[in-house]
Amino acid sequence: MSVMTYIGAIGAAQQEAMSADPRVIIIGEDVEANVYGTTGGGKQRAEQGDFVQQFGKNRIRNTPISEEAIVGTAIGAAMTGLRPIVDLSYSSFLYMAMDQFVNQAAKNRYMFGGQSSIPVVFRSAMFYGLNTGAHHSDRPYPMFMNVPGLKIMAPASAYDAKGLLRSAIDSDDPVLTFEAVPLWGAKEEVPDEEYRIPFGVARTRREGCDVTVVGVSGSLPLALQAAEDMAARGVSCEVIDPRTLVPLDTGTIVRSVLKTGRLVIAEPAHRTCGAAAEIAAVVADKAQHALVAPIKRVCALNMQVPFSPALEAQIYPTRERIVAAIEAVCADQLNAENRRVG
Amino acid sequence: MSVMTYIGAIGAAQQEAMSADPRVIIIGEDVEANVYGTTGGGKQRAEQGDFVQQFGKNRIRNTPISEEAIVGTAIGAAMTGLRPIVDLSYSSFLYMAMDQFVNQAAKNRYMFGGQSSIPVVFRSAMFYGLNTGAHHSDRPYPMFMNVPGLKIMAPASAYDAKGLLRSAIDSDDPVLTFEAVPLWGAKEEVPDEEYRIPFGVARTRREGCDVTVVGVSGSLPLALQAAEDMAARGVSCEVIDPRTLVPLDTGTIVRSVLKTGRLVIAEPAHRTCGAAAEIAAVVADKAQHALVAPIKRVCALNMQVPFSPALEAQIYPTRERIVAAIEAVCADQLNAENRRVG
Amino acid sequence: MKISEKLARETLLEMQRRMLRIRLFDERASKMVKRGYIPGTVHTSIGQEAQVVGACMALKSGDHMTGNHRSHGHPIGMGSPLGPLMAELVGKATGVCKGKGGSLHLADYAVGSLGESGITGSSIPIAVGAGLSAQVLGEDRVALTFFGDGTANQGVLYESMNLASAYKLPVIFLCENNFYALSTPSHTVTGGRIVDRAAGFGMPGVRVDDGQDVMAVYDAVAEAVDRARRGEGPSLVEVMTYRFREHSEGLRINVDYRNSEEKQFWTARDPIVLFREALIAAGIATAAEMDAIEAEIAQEVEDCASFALESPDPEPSVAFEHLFTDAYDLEDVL
Amino acid sequence: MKISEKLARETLLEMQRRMLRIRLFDERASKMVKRGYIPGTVHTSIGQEAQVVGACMALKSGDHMTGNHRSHGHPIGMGSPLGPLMAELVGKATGVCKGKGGSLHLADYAVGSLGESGITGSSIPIAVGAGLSAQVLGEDRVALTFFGDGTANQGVLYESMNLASAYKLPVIFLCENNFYALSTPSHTVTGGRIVDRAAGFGMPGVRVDDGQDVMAVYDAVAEAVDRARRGEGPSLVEVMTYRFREHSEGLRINVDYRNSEEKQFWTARDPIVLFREALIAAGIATAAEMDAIEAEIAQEVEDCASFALESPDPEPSVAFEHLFTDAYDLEDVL
Ligand SMILES: Cc1ncc(C[n+]2csc(CCOP(=O)(O)OP(=O)(O)O)c2C)c(N)n1
Ligand SMILES: Cc1ncc(C[n+]2csc(CCOP(=O)(O)OP(=O)(O)O)c2C)c(N)n1
Ligand SMILES: [Mg+2]
Ligand SMILES: [Mg+2]
Repeated sequence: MSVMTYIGAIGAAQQEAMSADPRVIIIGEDVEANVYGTTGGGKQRAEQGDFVQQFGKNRIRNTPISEEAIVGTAIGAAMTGLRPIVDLSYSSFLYMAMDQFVNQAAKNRYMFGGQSSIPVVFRSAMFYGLNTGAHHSDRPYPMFMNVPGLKIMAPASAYDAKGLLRSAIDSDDPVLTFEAVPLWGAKEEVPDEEYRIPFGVARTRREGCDVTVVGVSGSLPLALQAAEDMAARGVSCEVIDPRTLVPLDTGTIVRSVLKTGRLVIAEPAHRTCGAAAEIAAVVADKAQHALVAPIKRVCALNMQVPFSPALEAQIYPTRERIVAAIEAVCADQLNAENRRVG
Repeated sequence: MSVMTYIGAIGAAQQEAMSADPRVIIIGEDVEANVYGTTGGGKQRAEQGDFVQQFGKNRIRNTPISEEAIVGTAIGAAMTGLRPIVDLSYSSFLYMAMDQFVNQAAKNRYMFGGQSSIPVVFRSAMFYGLNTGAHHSDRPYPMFMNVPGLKIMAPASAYDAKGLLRSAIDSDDPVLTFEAVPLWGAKEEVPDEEYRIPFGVARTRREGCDVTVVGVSGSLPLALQAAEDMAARGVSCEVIDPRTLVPLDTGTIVRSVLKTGRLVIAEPAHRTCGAAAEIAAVVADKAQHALVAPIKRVCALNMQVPFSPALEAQIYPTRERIVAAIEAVCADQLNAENRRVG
Repeated sequence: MKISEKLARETLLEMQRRMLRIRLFDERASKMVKRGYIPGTVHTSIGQEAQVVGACMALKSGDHMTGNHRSHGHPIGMGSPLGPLMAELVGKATGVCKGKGGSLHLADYAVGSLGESGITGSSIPIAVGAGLSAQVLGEDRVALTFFGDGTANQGVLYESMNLASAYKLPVIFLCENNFYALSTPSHTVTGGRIVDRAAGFGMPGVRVDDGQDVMAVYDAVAEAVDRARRGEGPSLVEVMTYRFREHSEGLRINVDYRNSEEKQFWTARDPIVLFREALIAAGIATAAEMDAIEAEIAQEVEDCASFALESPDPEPSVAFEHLFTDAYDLEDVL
Repeated sequence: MKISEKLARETLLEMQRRMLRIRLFDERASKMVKRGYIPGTVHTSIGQEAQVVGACMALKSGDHMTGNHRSHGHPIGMGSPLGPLMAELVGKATGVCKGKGGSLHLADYAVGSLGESGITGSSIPIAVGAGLSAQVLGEDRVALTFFGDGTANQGVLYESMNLASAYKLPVIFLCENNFYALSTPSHTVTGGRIVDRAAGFGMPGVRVDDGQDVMAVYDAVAEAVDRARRGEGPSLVEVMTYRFREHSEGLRINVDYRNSEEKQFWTARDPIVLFREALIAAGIATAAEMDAIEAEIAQEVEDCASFALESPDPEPSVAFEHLFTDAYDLEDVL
């Protein structure tokens, strides 16, 4: 085992995949210079040089600023023999290539009756909460969840990031990654040998019996902190990280709610039609009979992102907002606990 | 009162607005030739000629096939004195201009601290269920619901289409219309005098006490038919048309569920992260205590749209699928009814 | 018309065959739409056969092609068999895309056809990607993409041209300039000439003024293909042509956006008639031989229509296949 | 450098003032980022002042401008007061966007600045829209949009150029070619020359080879503006210039993508020094007068920094304003 940062894990997964398969290439703006830190050599950089030195300019491709053409080109290349990893940098830039995502990546195989397969990974990172203003802070994964045919990963830790990215690169279908920049520096123990984490399998980060708390991406660590706070107050939270949003492991979530009877969902995307809405809707269908309290969502407010640090923090889920939501659905236990303690 | 088709109502609303305000212009591909039938003169065509004859080429603007530039140009024009109606034809073409919708239309006013207002209407029509294949059949409104700053209307009848479109053109904020082409020919009585329907006010199309059925856009008439079927079987459905998706009149829906205890939502968009998910999530929060049955969604399957008529019909909600969902949540009453009848 | 001396007789006759296939297939499809056998609508390439076939015949096996909504000619030009194409238009299980694509979304990977696109412009970068994979993998193949004059105003084309040019990819951008985008005359919405846009993106631009001359189209595209194969990068070829029919079958536009002199001028320049006469004049084939070819193709088209009509509908469950390559939970779908 | 005889002395001095404002504002902002007073990062226009000011001064009151991520120079060039700009960078209530925009998203409608854009290319069609409203409403104004050489590879630019050209809109497309997009040398990702792209879209393209010469930029843009005002349509002006600093403040790129000879060549051509010398040589102002101007601007920048730092933070509730123009239910938001 070694300790790795989330961003280091992404670089390491890319390096392993590039070494394993000559059809894997990396294409994107400024990938040669490794501006975003994921196309360097990780630990081995000193010995092996950066990705350009290791893999050559034929496989590490700087592009013009042309997101739509980059995405379309990667799709076409994937249909004809390559396995591209496209580095789109900020998730906010995905809009530029929306047509290619929806009409080509997602529909191609289906519409041509299975003739094509499209093994391509579109990496992007959500730079939110970092005072970069409205244009650079988006967390647009819910849009893509509404498009059948795209797989989506949104890891919340280094271990998951590395294992899921390897599976994504192995996949013969288009995969979008939504990385959480606020977690880029977070460290975790990671096996030294290569490993893969399957899509569609949630990770239960903490077991509990009073309330199920689902945390997506950057909201997962906050959910764990909130669970800690609540444990001190006698409320036992089960914290689940879905890890992949398409496919979504609804089974694990539903089973948990059948046990706890309560659900809080936290995520960094806007509330309306977000992943939390989907999870709430699934549970309100499959586990309604077990619910003993309202389902609470703790999402980014339905607002654009203001620049000023005096304003921005209000927009996203916080440990406190998650605690408040848990309090709201566990009012009974808390009252009982208060009586016991008081 | 006169009887009008849904598409006729749209044309009529445009004509009224163009006559009332010289700042209103129509811009889009092939709008001069009125290919899609909404820039003709409606009933008055014979007397007054088509829109080009009535309003001139300065205000009826054919464009190149350049959705991104068209949308951006309309936004810029709206910021500087015009009130454009952009005819984007198929809703499937919106993806081409995604950056302009999200990063300019939705964010501009917010990010510049209220300096701009952007009175622009983006019209598009959902041509689904008409065997046009995967590229032309999309119902992508949920994506836009996830973007704060865009208003969205999705009328299900001629009366609503006309009144909402007038309000949309009056609005100083960007509005997207999602018109249901399967309803273009549907007729309704419409007042002869000008009228406007406010955004954010649902229309209860049928009152009932056993189950609330929300029908979005083209699914609304199917919901009404299903309600009819269920009435014959002793189940009383309250059928609600939200009419606008942003703002969404959750109050009317929640109040109805507080009364009925049951909820079925039907919509033509894909299920994951759709409008139905949002409505389900709101109700599972605000009316959970009143729910006596699971919330059921009847949406387009999470699949792309196949071309063959032998395949396509399976994808969208039908009267039968809505009936089945109502049956599922009203199993108790139906059993009681069966016992009574039987 | 000058018949190229470089081309074998069989190749020349195959050109005429493919043009005839497009013509008769599209005429047939048009009838089948009107009679309700084909759902939706179709966009024919009638009148534009020389432009399509001249371009496709300049490619060789292993090369790739992407197309647009005017979609039948392209795969036919690449040599795709007619039966599965027509069955696709009708929506049958035997369709080239199993009935899931339809007229707008034909693809036949077996002949290098990577897909037509209902969304104009959307398939252009796909061809650039085929060029990129050829370059990275060191494979000797090129990719050609067809788009219209209207689509030449979509930004993705210039992003694609620039990317292909910067990387020197083996790609041919082929603009089918039929002077109109639906009801909109090109010159009213287009600044400058399309062919002149190539230079600013660092590639040659060639305009074929007589796109009804299949030899002229072939020569221009063959030169661009040679250049691409030599590793010298992409080219833009603009071909001036005309569609003889309405934008799509059944569409009625009340505005007279194409006047009758113009229509007459162009229909008098029928590419199939012109090539037939040129072949006969050059002594490549006799009138009787050409008649025989026409009869042969007419039969092929008859057969493809029968095949399509007699084929079974797809099983309903086919709607739930091909979303992903691996097995998925139908719960997630239904 | 040749000083234009058409320009009044006061205009010439105002040019130098605006260049100085940009330089000193950006130097100050850069320091404030490093010390943590400005959150996030900023992109300076240091070295590119002539290109910015030459263009803005060719506009007049009532005209519109949109810009990009290299964002402070543009509104300063349009004459926006410095205090609210700096307060915006710091995120204060007195910011020109009330603290909601930040460095990347400055806008000052009072001087015709319709907004900078963090998304490259995104604000280009906004300027076309300002041109369209001018044309439809018959108002005598033009719109100019700034974008970089890297952004010149985004499709939206060509859609916008084409639309403006087809409609003959009063728009100036101004490419700030500083030879790099972040770490990427322009020539490695660009096919052809940007200026040459104008012709294919039916508009004049002019390249200012010495973009450090504010007179040369002014002349080229003024001609494009005249043309636009005469109703003859848009122009593309490409200005060759250089950024003296890193892409954004604090960014460290480990690759040596700009060598030191190149840097030296350009920093020797400091536009502010060149113009100062030219003004003195032409007898427009004395060295002492120029010194006084420099001191005046230095004080302005001092004052704007104090104003920014002393201003209050925005009230938290400001985060919930300006989503829509009409009242909305906070329930929908929270
Ligand atoms: C992105 C997009 N915008 C608009 C359309 C609608 N549309 C289909 S074909 C067409 C005209 C295309 O003109 P051109 O590219 O010249 O091709 P042609 O039909 O003349 O062969 C239009 C506007 C579309 N399919 N996709
Ligand atoms: C759509 C989009 N893609 C990528 C970026 C990231 N980005 C910001 S500035 C920049 C380089 C821009 O280069 P250029 O247009 O030449 O302007 P310069 O910075 O040189 O002034 C890039 C790639 C972005 N902001 N928006
Ligand atoms: Mg055309
Ligand atoms: Mg640059």
